[in-house]
Amino acid sequence: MTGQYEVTLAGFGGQGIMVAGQLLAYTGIKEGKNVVWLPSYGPEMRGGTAYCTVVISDKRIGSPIINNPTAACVFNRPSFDKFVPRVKPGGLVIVNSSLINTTTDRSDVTQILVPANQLALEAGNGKAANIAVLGAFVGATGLVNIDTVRRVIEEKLGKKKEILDVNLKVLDQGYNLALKYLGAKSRV
Amino acid sequence: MTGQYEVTLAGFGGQGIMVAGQLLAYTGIKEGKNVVWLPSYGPEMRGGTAYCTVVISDKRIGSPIINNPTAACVFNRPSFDKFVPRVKPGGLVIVNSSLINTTTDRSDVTQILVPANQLALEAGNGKAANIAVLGAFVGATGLVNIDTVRRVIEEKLGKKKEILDVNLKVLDQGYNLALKYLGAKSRV
Amino acid sequence: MSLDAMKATFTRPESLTDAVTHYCPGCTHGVIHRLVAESLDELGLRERTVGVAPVGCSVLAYNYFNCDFLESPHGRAPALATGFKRLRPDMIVFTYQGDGDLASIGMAEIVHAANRGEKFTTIFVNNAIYGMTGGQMAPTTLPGQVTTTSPRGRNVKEVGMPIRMVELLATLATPAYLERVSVHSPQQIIRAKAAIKRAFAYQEAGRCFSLIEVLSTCPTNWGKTPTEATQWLNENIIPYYPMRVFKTPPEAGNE
Amino acid sequence: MSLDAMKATFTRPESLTDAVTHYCPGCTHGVIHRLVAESLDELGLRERTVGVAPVGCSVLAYNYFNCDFLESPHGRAPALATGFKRLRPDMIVFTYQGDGDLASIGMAEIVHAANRGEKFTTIFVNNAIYGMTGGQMAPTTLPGQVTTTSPRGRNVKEVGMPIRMVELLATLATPAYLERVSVHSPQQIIRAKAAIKRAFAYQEAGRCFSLIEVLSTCPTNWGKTPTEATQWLNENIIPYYPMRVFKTPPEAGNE
Amino acid sequence: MPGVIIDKNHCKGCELCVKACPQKILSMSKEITLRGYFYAQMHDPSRCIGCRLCALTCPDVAITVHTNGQMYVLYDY
Amino acid sequence: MPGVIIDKNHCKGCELCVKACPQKILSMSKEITLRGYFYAQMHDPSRCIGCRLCALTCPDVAITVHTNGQMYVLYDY
Amino acid sequence: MEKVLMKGNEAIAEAALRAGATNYFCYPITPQTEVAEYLARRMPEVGGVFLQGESEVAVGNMLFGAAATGKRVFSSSSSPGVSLMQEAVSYMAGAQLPVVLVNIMRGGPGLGGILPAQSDYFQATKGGGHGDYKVLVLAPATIQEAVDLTMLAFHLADKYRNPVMVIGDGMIGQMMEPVEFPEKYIEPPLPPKTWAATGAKGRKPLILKSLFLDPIALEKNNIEIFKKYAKMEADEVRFELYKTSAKNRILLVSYGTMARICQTAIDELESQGISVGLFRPISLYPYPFNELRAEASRSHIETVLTIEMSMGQMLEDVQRVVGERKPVKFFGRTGGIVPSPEEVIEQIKQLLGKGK
Amino acid sequence: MEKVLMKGNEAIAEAALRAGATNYFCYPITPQTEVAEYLARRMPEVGGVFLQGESEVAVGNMLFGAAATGKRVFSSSSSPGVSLMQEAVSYMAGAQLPVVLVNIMRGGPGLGGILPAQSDYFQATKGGGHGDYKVLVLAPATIQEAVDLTMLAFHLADKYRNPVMVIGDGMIGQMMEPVEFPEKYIEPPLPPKTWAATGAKGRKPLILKSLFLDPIALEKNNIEIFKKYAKMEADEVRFELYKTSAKNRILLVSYGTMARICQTAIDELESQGISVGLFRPISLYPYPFNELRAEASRSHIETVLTIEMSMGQMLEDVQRVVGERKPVKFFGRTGGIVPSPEEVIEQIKQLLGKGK
Ligand SMILES: Cc1ncc(C[n+]2csc(CCOP(=O)(O)OP(=O)(O)O)c2C)c(N)n1
Ligand SMILES: Cc1ncc(C[n+]2csc(CCOP(=O)(O)OP(=O)(O)O)c2C)c(N)n1
Ligand code: SF4
Ligand code: SF4
Ligand code: SF4
Ligand code: SF4
Ligand code: SF4
Ligand code: SF4
Ligand SMILES: [Mg+2]
Ligand SMILES: [Mg+2]
Repeated sequence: MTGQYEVTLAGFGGQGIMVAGQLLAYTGIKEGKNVVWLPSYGPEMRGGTAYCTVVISDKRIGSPIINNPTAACVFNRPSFDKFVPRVKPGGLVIVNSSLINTTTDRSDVTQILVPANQLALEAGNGKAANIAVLGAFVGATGLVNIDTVRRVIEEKLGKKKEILDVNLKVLDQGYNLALKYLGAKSRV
Repeated sequence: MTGQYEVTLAGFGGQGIMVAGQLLAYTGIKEGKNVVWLPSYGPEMRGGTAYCTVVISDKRIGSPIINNPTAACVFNRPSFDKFVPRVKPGGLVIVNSSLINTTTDRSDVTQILVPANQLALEAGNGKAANIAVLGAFVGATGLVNIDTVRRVIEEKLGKKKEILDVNLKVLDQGYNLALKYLGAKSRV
Repeated sequence: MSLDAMKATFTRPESLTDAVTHYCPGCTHGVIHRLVAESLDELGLRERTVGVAPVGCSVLAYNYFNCDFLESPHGRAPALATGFKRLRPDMIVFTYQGDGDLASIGMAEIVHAANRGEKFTTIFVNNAIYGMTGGQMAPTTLPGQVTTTSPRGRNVKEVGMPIRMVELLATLATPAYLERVSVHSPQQIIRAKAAIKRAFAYQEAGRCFSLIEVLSTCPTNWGKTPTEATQWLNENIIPYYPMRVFKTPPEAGNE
Repeated sequence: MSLDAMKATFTRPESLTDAVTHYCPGCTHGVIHRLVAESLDELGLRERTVGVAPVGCSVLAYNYFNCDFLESPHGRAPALATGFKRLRPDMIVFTYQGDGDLASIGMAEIVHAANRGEKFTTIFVNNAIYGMTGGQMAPTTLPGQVTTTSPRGRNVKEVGMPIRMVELLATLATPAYLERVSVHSPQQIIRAKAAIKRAFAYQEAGRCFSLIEVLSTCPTNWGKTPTEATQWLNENIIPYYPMRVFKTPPEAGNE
Repeated sequence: MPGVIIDKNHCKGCELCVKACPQKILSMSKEITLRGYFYAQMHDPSRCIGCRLCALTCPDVAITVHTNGQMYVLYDY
Repeated sequence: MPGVIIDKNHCKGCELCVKACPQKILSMSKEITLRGYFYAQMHDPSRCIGCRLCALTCPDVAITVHTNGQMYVLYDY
Repeated sequence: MEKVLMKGNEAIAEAALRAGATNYFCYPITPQTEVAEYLARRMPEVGGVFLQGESEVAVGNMLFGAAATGKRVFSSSSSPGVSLMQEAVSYMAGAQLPVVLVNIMRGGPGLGGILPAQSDYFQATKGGGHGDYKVLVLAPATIQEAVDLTMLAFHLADKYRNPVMVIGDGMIGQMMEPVEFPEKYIEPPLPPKTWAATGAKGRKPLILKSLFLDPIALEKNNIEIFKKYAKMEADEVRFELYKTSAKNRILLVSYGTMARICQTAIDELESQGISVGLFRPISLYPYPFNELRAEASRSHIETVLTIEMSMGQMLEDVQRVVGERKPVKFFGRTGGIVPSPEEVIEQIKQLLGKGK
Repeated sequence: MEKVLMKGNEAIAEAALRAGATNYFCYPITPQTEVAEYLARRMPEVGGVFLQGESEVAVGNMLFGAAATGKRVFSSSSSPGVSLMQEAVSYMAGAQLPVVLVNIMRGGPGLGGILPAQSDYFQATKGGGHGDYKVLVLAPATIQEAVDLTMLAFHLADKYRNPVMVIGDGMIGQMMEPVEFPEKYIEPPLPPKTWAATGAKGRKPLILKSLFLDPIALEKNNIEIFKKYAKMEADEVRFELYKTSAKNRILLVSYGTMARICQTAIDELESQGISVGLFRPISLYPYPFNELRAEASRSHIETVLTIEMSMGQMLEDVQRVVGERKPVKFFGRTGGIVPSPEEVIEQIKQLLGKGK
């Protein structure tokens, strides 16, 4: 990948949005890229929507503020409504289909549906939904190497073995799901 | 009198310096003149020297700060040392000889010695020393009419009859003392 | 017959708006809001009441109460209330303050307002933590309690013991009504309601300054479920913060 | 044999400079300065002591004490002392504050410093008035007492009762040494000296926060002669401000 | 026969009412509200005694209590 | 025989020492100091008992007390 | 009405009362405490509210609460005390509350001294508090003007629903001059204060606040208050010219008491045949931008000399105004030292190459 | 040392520790509370002092007392909290005490909001407190720069015995970027702190104060501290140029995160064949006066466009600097709204007559 890639992750507070974004950012650094992680902050985080934006670039990163990201990963309905329309044409939208029972009719973006909560619950830890989406995002974009993501997850979330295993499992599931989905199609 | 006249009154806190200056200022207004009364203020007033400057003028008064007044009325030794040298050449110095046992050797100013505390004590109220000096000042300068000063004193210090009488008495004594002193000499 | 058609025995007080609060699930700020609103309703004060919102999670209280409101700088609500009430003694004024707001930055303002005997009412919501800013230590934080600025638990050797505000205010010689209550169970909520209503009654009568300290939960920053939080409050906070009336004004007349 | 040749049984303490103070004749600030200085001398603390001057008549204290000094914003001396002592626990730190400085604008700072148990000593000079600014009402001004901002005498219905600081601070759960003394007679001066010296001894031992409230005269703004002032203090101030030990730290060990 | 109405829009699923109800007839739904909460519901309306303890406890004033007259007044409020 | 030295420079004429002296042997001079105060002086040195109450009371530390040994210790200080 | 001799602090207090500001909150501080002492006596006579607060922090916030009633309210203080009110001032500007604050400035920084200074110009005119806001600032040069501007201040505060400051150096507070109060104080009509908190009776509840968590709303509020500032800049500029003439090669810029001292210097120089003019800003915010620029631009002016009792604060505004048009020079004394007319004359003569 | 991903607030905290500032006093406030939370954990590890004070007023004064020991000490806060420290800052400047204060700015005035803003520029650079004094102000644009400038701040504070501020908008506090800390922190030698209060042992007692009742003495103190400011203006000016070239017709002036957004806009325009340059002040006081004037004076520059997250504060300094040389235009958003690169591009195109 060349140039700059921006992704916004959004959902309810407590869905692991911020963590997923940070894991992506750490991965970027590991691969020697420039990264910026910018959270939404403040009281509205209580219950309301929480979101963060990750910018990954080969060049020096200018504005940390991204109104129109290359991609959006949305975990709940309010986030879907708020962020999907903002995605750049030609961009990517990853939808947590476990909680969002709708899809975008935008024809100028690639849309991938990931039953994240379901995958996570089946794997044995509802909290891992964010990792499933992260996997799908990496699969769809190839922005970073999935192995690097694994290493980062091992470093950052490796305390409890069982939890780690669940995370790595859903990561792969999300990743493969995205690859399967795109099939021949080149990555976005 | 034409133009502007400036007088500094100085002594220990408690010697009635401020009051004497204010009486003069009130008199000025009564006679339709422009006046400014500017006190020294602050902690150094405790015990230390207190002083105020009165500016009386027919014109609009500019600077309220007067470094070199036309006249100085000094009530104690520190004030004598501090202010006598500052008086304009050709100016006037009134010395409270009851507390100051020295005189200036400046030949370019008129000097009048007033045993103010003595006069006041004899008249029956040691606190009236300031009025004696005020009287002498008016006598020496004719800056304002002595009757106007009397009226002002009656208005401002007229509460207690006996005190008022003492004040008016020492006022006249100071006034006449100055007249006698100057004799033929024109007023300054 | 449908429920709606039946007689309603418990409904939303008129002094509360319909807004859904921004409070976290199970946060008892909401209960305390309701108790104040019910008191204003029952005493018929809403239309001449002005509330003063603090800086804290309840900063948005002005959106939830159906009366005029001022929004104060952090800790200064008693000063605003003083300024307002002195000019409009005919109106009812209350401040609604958290423990960081009142007991930390606002210590001087509450002590002096109480000591001057300002005739307003203060609802002091003590949840032993800074809620809005994300769980820092408050002057009221319990010994050993973990917060983001006391990660090893409050060390009383280093930062001293928790401050009991009503006890402190009770030493002032000026008449006042001071009581501590809690809202962690229905029984306590009923007692809390009585105290709050009594405080407003004293104010309406122009009797004295009144402050009701209400022990409250902060599930989010205590890291507990709402149910766990009420239990924790009961088992840990109440033993250090006794609930009782600390001061009442002398009988009208013999003041 | 000449007096100078004889043994001196009372001389100026080393911890005082030779400067003539700016205090009014008969102002007992001077006595209190001497008692602090004598205590530092007797405990041998001068060379490692830092004083914090308030804003008030004693703002120039730094000219009269023979030790390092900081000059604080009005009422904030306890905050300066906290900052200094936390970084240099090996040094001796004291604040010297008037009643306007400590009980009015500085209320929050002294309450919180005391509650944190900061290990410094506060000499609280209560003369029931704002001296330096020319005699305005203080939180400690007596009921009915005439000041330039209570020209008809303090009306407790309007501004409340005088604040008793040691009583207020004594409610805090954190250990401390708190005593109230007076300097209006030789006998009282002797007791005051003992209390002040004891406070510094506690600090040297790193035991606790200590505050000695010293009832003091302000002849100038009370409009009295120094002698009348000491009598007035005895007859009017002391009845409202009882002189005794309000709190002592637990015996070393069983803290 | 008394009963309660729980306002889905206000309920944040804190479960305090569930704990407060002496009849233990309140429980949490499996559905999630627009705000993302599992809301409270009554699973056995018939046993409600209209005591209002649930409503009293609800921090979000999501509960209103109704009765056709007969109700247990366990306390005055 | 004990006695006191009063420092004219420091004395502000407050008269507190005069009141404090049990022997009533202190009084104010008729002279005024440079600072404008009537200062304290001892009018009957012979009766001084060296008790230090005057010095203890002086707000301006203007008094030093001396003794050739014999002195009444009325209190410890 | 006949002239009375009054101390500036007392005249300001009396002026406020006559402008209908019968509500005053204060904390003592030299050199303005006489305002409080005067009102402690007068307020009960007029049935007003006098309250000494526990600190300037509290007083600033008592003003907030009091102003919320819609009644006229004010306070006075001096430099360090005014610093403690900055948070409250920022809040009141944000909540659009009218209040009048008098600052009788003393030497700084810190505790500094108690003698006259003009070193709070930045704080007053640029905003000592946080955020985007302005305070309307008036600077009297005489006690009579202090009276007139104080009364005006309350009108402007209500007109713009914004804090207004009257700033004077210690002399304005301490000196006595003859003053005249209008028999009856009349001012232009003002809109009813429908924004005041009077209880939600027969109307929706009303909120007086500066919190807008939604940035769109906060920006809207800021744009709204800056519309008012634009209006102030258009309508509320005040200044005075003294002996400006085509003969002048130097233009003095000075305000408050300092300007009077410049006047004395100008008169003296005139008697020596040297003609100099003075531009005296009376409103410091809004600053007489165009008016000063016009005066400075006159072809006969070679140098603009700014004179302040500070290390140079208004100087920055004068530099913005004059730009490269003319060299801008500065003379100032600080810490309570008041430049004498002689010093000013000396400065001018040096500029004219006539220095000793 | 390898790069670590850190939140700005935590990076600033860590930087301070590595600069030897193991003493921190604070009061929580969004969006900078992570500084406190990070240090609450770290300080015990390095044997430093961490204390949460009862208010910003107290914290400001704890800094005074702590700085008096001669050790490095700092605090951090956000806009309303910083307003409450203004009296203390004025005192510390007057008493010549070195301390570092970080302000992670949020929207104002009043309680305003918690989103990013740059509307405390006036307060920081002109002096929000009373009296004649200045604070050295540094404004980072990236987390790495926040680290470097924080460490520098302590050096400069000691060098000049003056308060130093590091100001950043909320993004500087909240965003995460990779940062690198120097293996071992080395700084130029500094004179021994003979002014520190360490006890009058073997030397005369020493006083740290801002009170000088004698105006001569107070003026002397002010002149002394202004000598230091003159030296700062000579030696401590910092700034960055971005893509300035003879092709540019427009010069942008912007600082902090806002400047990064301008850089993105500049890059985008470049790809569209439009060349624009940026002048980024890093030291806000001393302001890069001569340097900006030189850039603005270049013949190819037609317009200077100042862009801030405020209603226009640094603008006044740009106006002073540029004067009549070139027209000075302004674009800003406020209240927590961060202008997007698109908005900036739009502004520039309009100026170039290429607006939509
Ligand atoms: C002057 C100032 N300092 C700090 C803050 C940040 N702040 C907002 S709320 C808060 C504390 C709130 O805690 P508390 O008063 O206990 O209320 P709670 O949220 O717990 O109900 C703080 C420190 C602020 N807004 N203003
Ligand atoms: C912030 C601030 N507010 C007010 C003042 C003015 N001021 C100086 S001393 C003082 C009160 C002093 O009274 P107290 O503390 O009782 O000391 P005393 O003079 O009586 O010994 C005041 C209000 C100030 N210097 N700074
Ligand atoms: S943070 Fe705590 S106090 Fe604030 S709303 Fe949530 S639970 Fe309630
Ligand atoms: S004013 Fe009062 S307190 Fe101050 S020095 Fe004089 S007598 Fe003492
Ligand atoms: S009213 Fe009583 S019984 Fe009925 S649901 Fe509520 S708590 Fe249960
Ligand atoms: S108490 Fe209220 S908010 Fe909580 S679950 Fe029950 S109904 Fe919902
Ligand atoms: S020492 Fe005792 S006896 Fe002698 S003068 Fe002093 S007080 Fe009197
Ligand atoms: S007590 Fe001291 S100051 Fe007072 S008169 Fe006696 S010697 Fe003089
Ligand atoms: Mg709380
Ligand atoms: Mg006092």
